[in-house]
Amino acid sequence: MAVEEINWMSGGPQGSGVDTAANIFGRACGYGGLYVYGRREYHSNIKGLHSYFHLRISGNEVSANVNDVDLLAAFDAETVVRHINEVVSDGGIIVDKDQVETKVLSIPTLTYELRSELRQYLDKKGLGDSLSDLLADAGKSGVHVFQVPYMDLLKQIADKLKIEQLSKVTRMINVLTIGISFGLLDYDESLVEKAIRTFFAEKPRIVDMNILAVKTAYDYAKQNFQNNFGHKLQKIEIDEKRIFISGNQAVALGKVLGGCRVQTYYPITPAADESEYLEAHEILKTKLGEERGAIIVMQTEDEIAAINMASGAALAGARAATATSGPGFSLMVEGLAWAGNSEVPVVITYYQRGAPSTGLPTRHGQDDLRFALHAGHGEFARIVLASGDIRECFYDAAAAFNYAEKYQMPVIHLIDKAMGNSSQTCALFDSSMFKIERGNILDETQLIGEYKRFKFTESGISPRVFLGTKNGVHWYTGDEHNEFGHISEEPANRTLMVEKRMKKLDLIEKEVPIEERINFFGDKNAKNIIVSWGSPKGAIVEALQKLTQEGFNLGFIQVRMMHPLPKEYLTDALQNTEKIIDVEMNYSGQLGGIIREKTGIPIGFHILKWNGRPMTTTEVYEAVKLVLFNKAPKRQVLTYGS
Amino acid sequence: MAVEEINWMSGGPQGSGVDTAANIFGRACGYGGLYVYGRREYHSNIKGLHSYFHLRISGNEVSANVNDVDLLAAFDAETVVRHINEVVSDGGIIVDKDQVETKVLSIPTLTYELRSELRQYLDKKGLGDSLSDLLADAGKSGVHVFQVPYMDLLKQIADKLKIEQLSKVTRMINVLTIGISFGLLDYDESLVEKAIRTFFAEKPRIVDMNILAVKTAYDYAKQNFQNNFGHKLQKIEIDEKRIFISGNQAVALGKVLGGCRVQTYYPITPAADESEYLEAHEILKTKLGEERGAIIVMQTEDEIAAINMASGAALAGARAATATSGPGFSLMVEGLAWAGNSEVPVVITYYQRGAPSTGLPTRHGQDDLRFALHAGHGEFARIVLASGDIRECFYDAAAAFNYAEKYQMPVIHLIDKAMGNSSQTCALFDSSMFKIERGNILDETQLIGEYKRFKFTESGISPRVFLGTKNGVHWYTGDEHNEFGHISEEPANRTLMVEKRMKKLDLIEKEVPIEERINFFGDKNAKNIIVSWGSPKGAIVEALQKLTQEGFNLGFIQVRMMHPLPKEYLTDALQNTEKIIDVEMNYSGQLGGIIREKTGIPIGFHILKWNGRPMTTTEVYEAVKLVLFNKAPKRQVLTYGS
Amino acid sequence: MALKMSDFKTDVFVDWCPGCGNFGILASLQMALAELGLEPHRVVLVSGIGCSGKPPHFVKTYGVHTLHGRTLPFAQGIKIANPELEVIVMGGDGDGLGIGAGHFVNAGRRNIDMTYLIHNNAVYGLTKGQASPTLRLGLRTKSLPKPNINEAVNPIALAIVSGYTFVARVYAYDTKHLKEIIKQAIQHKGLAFVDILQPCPTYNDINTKDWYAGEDRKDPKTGKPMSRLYKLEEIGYDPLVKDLSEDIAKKLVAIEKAQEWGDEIPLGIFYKNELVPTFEARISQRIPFYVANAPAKQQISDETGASVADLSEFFEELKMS
Amino acid sequence: MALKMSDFKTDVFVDWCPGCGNFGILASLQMALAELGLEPHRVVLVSGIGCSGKPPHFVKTYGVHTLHGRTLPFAQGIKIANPELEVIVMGGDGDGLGIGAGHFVNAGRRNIDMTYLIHNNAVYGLTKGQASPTLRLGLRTKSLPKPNINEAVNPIALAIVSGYTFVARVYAYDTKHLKEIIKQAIQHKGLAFVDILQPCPTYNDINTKDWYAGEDRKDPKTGKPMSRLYKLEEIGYDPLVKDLSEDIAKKLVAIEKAQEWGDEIPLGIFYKNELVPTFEARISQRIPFYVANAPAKQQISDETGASVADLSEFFEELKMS
Ligand SMILES: Cc1ncc(C[n+]2csc(CCOP(=O)(O)OP(=O)(O)O)c2C)c(N)n1
Ligand SMILES: Cc1ncc(C[n+]2csc(CCOP(=O)(O)OP(=O)(O)O)c2C)c(N)n1
Ligand code: SF4
Ligand code: SF4
Ligand SMILES: [Mg+2]
Ligand SMILES: [Mg+2]
Repeated sequence: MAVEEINWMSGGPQGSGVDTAANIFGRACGYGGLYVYGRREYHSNIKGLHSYFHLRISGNEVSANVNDVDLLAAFDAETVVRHINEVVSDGGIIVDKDQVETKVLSIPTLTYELRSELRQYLDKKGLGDSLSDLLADAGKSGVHVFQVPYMDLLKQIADKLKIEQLSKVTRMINVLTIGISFGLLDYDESLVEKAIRTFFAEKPRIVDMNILAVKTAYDYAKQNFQNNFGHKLQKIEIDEKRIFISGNQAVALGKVLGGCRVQTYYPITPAADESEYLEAHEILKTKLGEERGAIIVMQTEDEIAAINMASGAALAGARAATATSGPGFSLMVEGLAWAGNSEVPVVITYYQRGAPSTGLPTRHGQDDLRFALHAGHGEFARIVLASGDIRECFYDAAAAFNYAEKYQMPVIHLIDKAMGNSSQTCALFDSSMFKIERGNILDETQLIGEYKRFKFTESGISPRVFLGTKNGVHWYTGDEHNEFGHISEEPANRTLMVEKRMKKLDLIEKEVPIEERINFFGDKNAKNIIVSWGSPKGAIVEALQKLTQEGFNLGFIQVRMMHPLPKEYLTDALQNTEKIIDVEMNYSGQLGGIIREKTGIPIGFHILKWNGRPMTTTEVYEAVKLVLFNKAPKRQVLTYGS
Repeated sequence: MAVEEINWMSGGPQGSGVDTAANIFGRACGYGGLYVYGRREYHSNIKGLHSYFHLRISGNEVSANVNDVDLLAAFDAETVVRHINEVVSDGGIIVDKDQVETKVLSIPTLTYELRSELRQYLDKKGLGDSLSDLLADAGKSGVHVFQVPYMDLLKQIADKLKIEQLSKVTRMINVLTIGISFGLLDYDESLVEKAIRTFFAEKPRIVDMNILAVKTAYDYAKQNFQNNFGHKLQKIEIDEKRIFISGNQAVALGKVLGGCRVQTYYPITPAADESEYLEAHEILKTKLGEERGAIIVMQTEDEIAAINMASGAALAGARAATATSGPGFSLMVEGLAWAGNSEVPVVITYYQRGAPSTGLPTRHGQDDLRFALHAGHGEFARIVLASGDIRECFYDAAAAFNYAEKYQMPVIHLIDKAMGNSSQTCALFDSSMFKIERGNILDETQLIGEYKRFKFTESGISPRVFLGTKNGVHWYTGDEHNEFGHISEEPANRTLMVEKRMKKLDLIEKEVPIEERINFFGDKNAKNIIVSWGSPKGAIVEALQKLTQEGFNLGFIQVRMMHPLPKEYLTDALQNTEKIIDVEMNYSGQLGGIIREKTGIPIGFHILKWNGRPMTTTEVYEAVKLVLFNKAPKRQVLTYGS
Repeated sequence: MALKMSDFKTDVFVDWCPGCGNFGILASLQMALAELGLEPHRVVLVSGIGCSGKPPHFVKTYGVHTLHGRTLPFAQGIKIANPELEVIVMGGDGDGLGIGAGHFVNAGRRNIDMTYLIHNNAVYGLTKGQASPTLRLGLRTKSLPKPNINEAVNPIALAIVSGYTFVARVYAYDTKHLKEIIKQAIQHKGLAFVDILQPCPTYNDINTKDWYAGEDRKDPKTGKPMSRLYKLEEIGYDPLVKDLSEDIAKKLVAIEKAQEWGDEIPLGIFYKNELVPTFEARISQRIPFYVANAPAKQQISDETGASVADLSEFFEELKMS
Repeated sequence: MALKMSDFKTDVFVDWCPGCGNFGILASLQMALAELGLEPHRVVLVSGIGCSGKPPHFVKTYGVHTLHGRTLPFAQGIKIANPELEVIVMGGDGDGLGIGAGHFVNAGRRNIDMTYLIHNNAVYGLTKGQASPTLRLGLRTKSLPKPNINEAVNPIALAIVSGYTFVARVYAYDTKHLKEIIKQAIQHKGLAFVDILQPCPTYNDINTKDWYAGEDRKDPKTGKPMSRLYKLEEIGYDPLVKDLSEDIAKKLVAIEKAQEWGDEIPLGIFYKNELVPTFEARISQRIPFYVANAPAKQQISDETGASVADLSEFFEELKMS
């Protein structure tokens, strides 16, 4: 499948339809048998500040961006200013003809620091301060500029539709840029129409308007920019069933598969979409027939209520989860420790974002690993999982409940903004292999005589009984307790009870297959090994493929179970490695620290990034290559992104 | 000063005057020139459950217990049952004559698990189930039992005082046991009277009653138990000025010295005593004259309010702190991250106790080191200090404010229950060397032109301005921000701003003298080195002295600045060490893990304990000795305590 | 076989101070459960942290002793997952109205069918007597270093404003009345709140048993103490909202009554309204089988262990073809 | 020199949606500050997280943009440390009455002399339109997947019950009235609360500008819309407590008025009472020099850097000789 890979970026003010454009564009490509990966970037703002979507279209499955933009579809001047330097030398920029004379330093939404940077840049390059100056400069290095009279086209459309107020159609600038884009890329127009039809399925009038807009723009491009643009996009025939799905949705589906019946949440970016999606689908279709499945989604007054309500539901016997991000998780910490102490199988989906504090609420980061590991006073057993891509989000979300119930402990499922808010096409998820394992649960018929909820056992696991079960009356408390669950301050009981809880971690080490705890890519005997976790996976895997093709000897360990860390595996795998390269989206190389803590093995090289934008294949490729060429410092800091 | 060391234990139901007895006993010893260390143990209960005080009296300064009890002063049968096996073979037990026939298995306050244990014990030993059976058994191994008719003595006292209701004097069982104890120990009675006079200073009637009670009991002992008991206590003459102080009080005094002006808190054991003590002394005496100093102690609605209110006060320019323990700190985590992000100099005094969750609210533990290090989503600079004894509590509490203001970051001061609730005599604190260092603060006169609160500087530290200062208007936000403090999501600014905050940790590494970060004891070139932190210090230092006297080659690194960890020092000190012995009051050896993470050096031996009771000199001595004799497993778990 | 109070007792030592009002609350609750014939396994007692947090250990029903201030979230989670359970929440005044005030207010908005009892002793008992949110401004109970600097919150008024549909006050030592009110609270359809005036002889030396009994104000004629407590039912007070149109008026009267304190302290039901739909009724509108097939009761896997979930409709929405 | 509104403007782009009610609030606040002649450095604006959390960046006074729901604790800390500062708190309805409800209630008990403005738009704006605690039961604003399942909290009633001593409601687009009320709130001695009805054109498609203006209910005679809003002062409502004996009555009337909604929505001051001592007054009783020598202003070290603390009295109590 030698389809050309296209990197398309669409940008404009938040609220002006960037998401819609990207979604329609992506669908249109997907309908043509292409794989799509799309990353959404937006400010913590509802309307007006800059947002964009960076789409990668390829014949192969992709789950990361590269640095390139082949075609930039700008709704406004700011988009051009912010992204012009990302456009490749034979790439193109679609821009509003009426805005090319914009004085770029006067764009009101620019931040102080961007304005200063821009001023310096213009000075250094000796450029004028109009958008046209910037465009002309780009033109010199081969970038094609496609000036489109957005307003004229909209007027034509309005006329055709007999709409008098132009303001009623200005929302369609986004679809115009799609039409132009596909015109330039010479893509099958009917697929775009199909995308519009499904996207606006419930609004036939909107469908018609948008199809007209796309057509108008498509034709405009064909007529005006004939043969001017070198990149083309071709559809291909495929058999496979595919879906176009975001990380948020994948987690939600995983929870449904996993049997989640109560989900609590307090709104927070980028986690809330998952809960809202679940709520919208609260009545679940099941194989058992009608009226057999429903998930209760509770919006709580805060995250403290969210975790504790979920724990309550779990004690009653429902599979229960909550979803949040950093600030919310911070508030859940006390409840987490209660769940740890009381051995509650509760699942917390933790969407990391730029931190600390409110940080970068809508931007990416992987700063919270250590926090997830150590959150909560005292020592108690927990499992921390980290998915590496959208597909893993789905499977891990389901598996989390199995771990939680089998080992009777809270499970923290780490996602991050780059996964949660990105979308990609992938083959339909196969859930046929997944089995629900609820662990050791006793029902009424199995309860005869004295029942001890926290019975001391060899493995540390005590048979569990749901609240409300006949003959199973028992107690929970956040205090240290005896086997019945009553408060106990006796030193001997304390020594045993802590051990009981903690040794379940050893059991996990023994029982959970290593394939569920790590993924290995590349050469098992490689001298150079990358270690990483979470969303850099996509970029690393691609970089690894490229570097392997170039003849480098490289392996990649993606850690998926962050706690308990598969330390024996890591010791074996890393102890004779020449170069260990830790790739993470944080300042201190947290996974690297944990590996050293648990194995003693020092990390030779760190490739780190914390600017709020995910790693790209390009960056990782280049940074790793520097290491392999012995040209890298011990610590490389990546900075790509806008 | 060859004074005999005496270990005295006094026990009875919570609320029956155990504290008072211990305090009077301790003072009486203190007035006799002796050093006292006293550990308080009590249930999370107000009245009725067992509590005790374990006092060590010595000619030398002491800050730990040993396993022995030389004289057990029991108010009730339960005290005997719980502690009988701790009494040394020539020791004594003071017991109520009327209670010796108590059926021990029927004592209502025994927990299920203690009752089971006791039943087994009696069976195994073939003992009857009366207290007298246990006492007789102890008598066989040389323990002296002093049966005292508490009620008869009280009646005599009531008669003398012409009090008709016996219930009005039963509260004085505690002082009776003191009288008996000192009679047996042959100690100067006048010092006991003095102790009573100062302890009840404001209640002359109570003074008289208690003095009469002590006298009566003292005489009773003299008459009835003449020469029966081998341990004696002698006063000595001293010059030094000494105080008898608890950890809670020492922290409070340190805060006053350090210039704290706002303290917020929400009640919690074992932290609340500190705040209440401060509130009781809110108007402060200063060298500046009248009406110049006062500390505002705010009881808040929860710990979330406590930390954020303290941060608010700190921004306004007051030195501000809060004090809590595990559950409360869990709730402060979000506020901590805000303070980290906004570079707020706020001090959090963190009293660790048995965890997780409510855990053992009134018992000891050191489980929260990792949590203190990583609490809060995201990465931000913080300092974590850990005091090793009551004296250090004082100095560190003051120094914490200097660190906080100089480096503009939150400081977490780790104490623990064993320190907070223990009391000891020590030489008057010398605060003459302490200087207040507020760091880089600009006032109105220094503010000309544009002020940037978060100005990028070489060191990462930006000059600070208090809210309300003329010409200094600026902004704070938990969002990532630019130099002015306005929200910024720009990637370049983000990369720099994270680095600005984090590199202050490097500055600390450079600037803070190593003497403030670690204490070293023993032989600098020792082949065997103990590492530890916090309250095990006392026991370790004593064990080290003993082992050194026995000819072993041993050193002890007490880490005081847990973060940033003095890793270079540790690497130097530990890399050629034969045996590294990590001693900690937690399950996983957290400091050991951190040392390995930061230095790569593996920890050879762990001596751990988590039963809620502090380590004793005896235990540490024995466990370390096993290591030195190559007879120890890699992990020894200590369990002494009742 | 009829249940007896003793069927609800455990072996755990009840470790409250002698004379503590909590003994009355515990006994009344056990009596109420027995009289209502609630089988122990159908009841879940949820408590917070404080002296008032300990009852679950003394009562032989399911017990969940949670975190300080977090009773309501836990309890709501339990009830939502299994609405068949009789969920009874108990906690301190500090627990419910200090650290837990946010949940207190927001639980009212849901009206989940549960019962919430607050042990109101005006102090933080278990942490040794600090001022609780119900201690009045300027008072100085035994262990306060200074007089209380905050105004008191009014639990009854707060509950009414927050949407609780059954709001009552009782006195811990009047176990018969207390038991009756607890029974009614449990039987109420909706979220019931009971403010229990609970003397704490150890730390609250102001609102003591004697004070409530009026030992300090003897009738000059009879020489007998004049109790500060009286019952609303005795003055013909009618708390029941029979029609939504009278709701506001009934609320206002209740709030007004709730201001009485000092020499005249009303006990009894201040407000009761069963016309507000419970959470269970609201959610059943969306999910008609919610109660019949509650979250905790749903079958989630088949015999082979496979999930019963059928994701086809989701995939249909997401499909790329 | 007199201050102008522009003296309170920063260069930061105001990034609210077109037509957002917040613009009115911002402008009114800036006007109020200018008219009160408050020098920018004497004012501290404290906000939470939400669309309503952003104003500090737009106003040239000290600004502290805190955490979601935690405005009041931060603000109280600032004010306690330096009572000379004019502390103005602003936040969302979710911020203040959802996650922040516990602080909301407990701040009322302290009556610290500050001003608290809630931007009441009945949605969680910045997280894309979920139901806030002021959205009424059964309503379904634009982005809700299902109708709201919770009752609304009543901010006015809650504030009154919680002890706020100045309680008002205004409308975001009535900037003149809003400005006047803000001025009075700032000048009030004690904790002032202002509930600002703030249309959110993006997510709240129910309580819109048109809805408030009554565009959907035109007077059959004139054909003109009949506004749903009216002013309490226009009906001769008197919110001021002139004597503590009338306090309860005034509170009850205010709570009653606060129940009006729908076709008749009162604006203006519901309740005002300056007879309740402020926190500053209360603490000054204990520490007479509190205001004159406030915590943030005290000198803590001498020229040599030595602490000014004199610990001798502490040591005296603890001494062992
Ligand atoms: C988060 C947290 N903060 C503080 C505490 C300490 N604490 C234990 S009991 C208690 C107060 C109890 O007072 P109240 O709720 O009135 O109950 P009471 O003991 O009076 O019945 C507090 C603050 C805690 N357990 N958790
Ligand atoms: C602890 C925490 N939880 C959740 C969030 C996410 N969050 C940001 S804004 C917001 C809601 C804002 O709603 P509201 O307070 O009504 O303010 P508005 O945006 O409507 O002005 C939430 C929940 C957060 N920042 N912190
Ligand atoms: S402290 Fe008070 S509330 Fe607690 S048990 Fe004792 S008397 Fe009861
Ligand atoms: S989302 Fe609503 S509240 Fe937020 S800025 Fe837009 S209109 Fe205003
Ligand atoms: Mg209480
Ligand atoms: Mg809002």
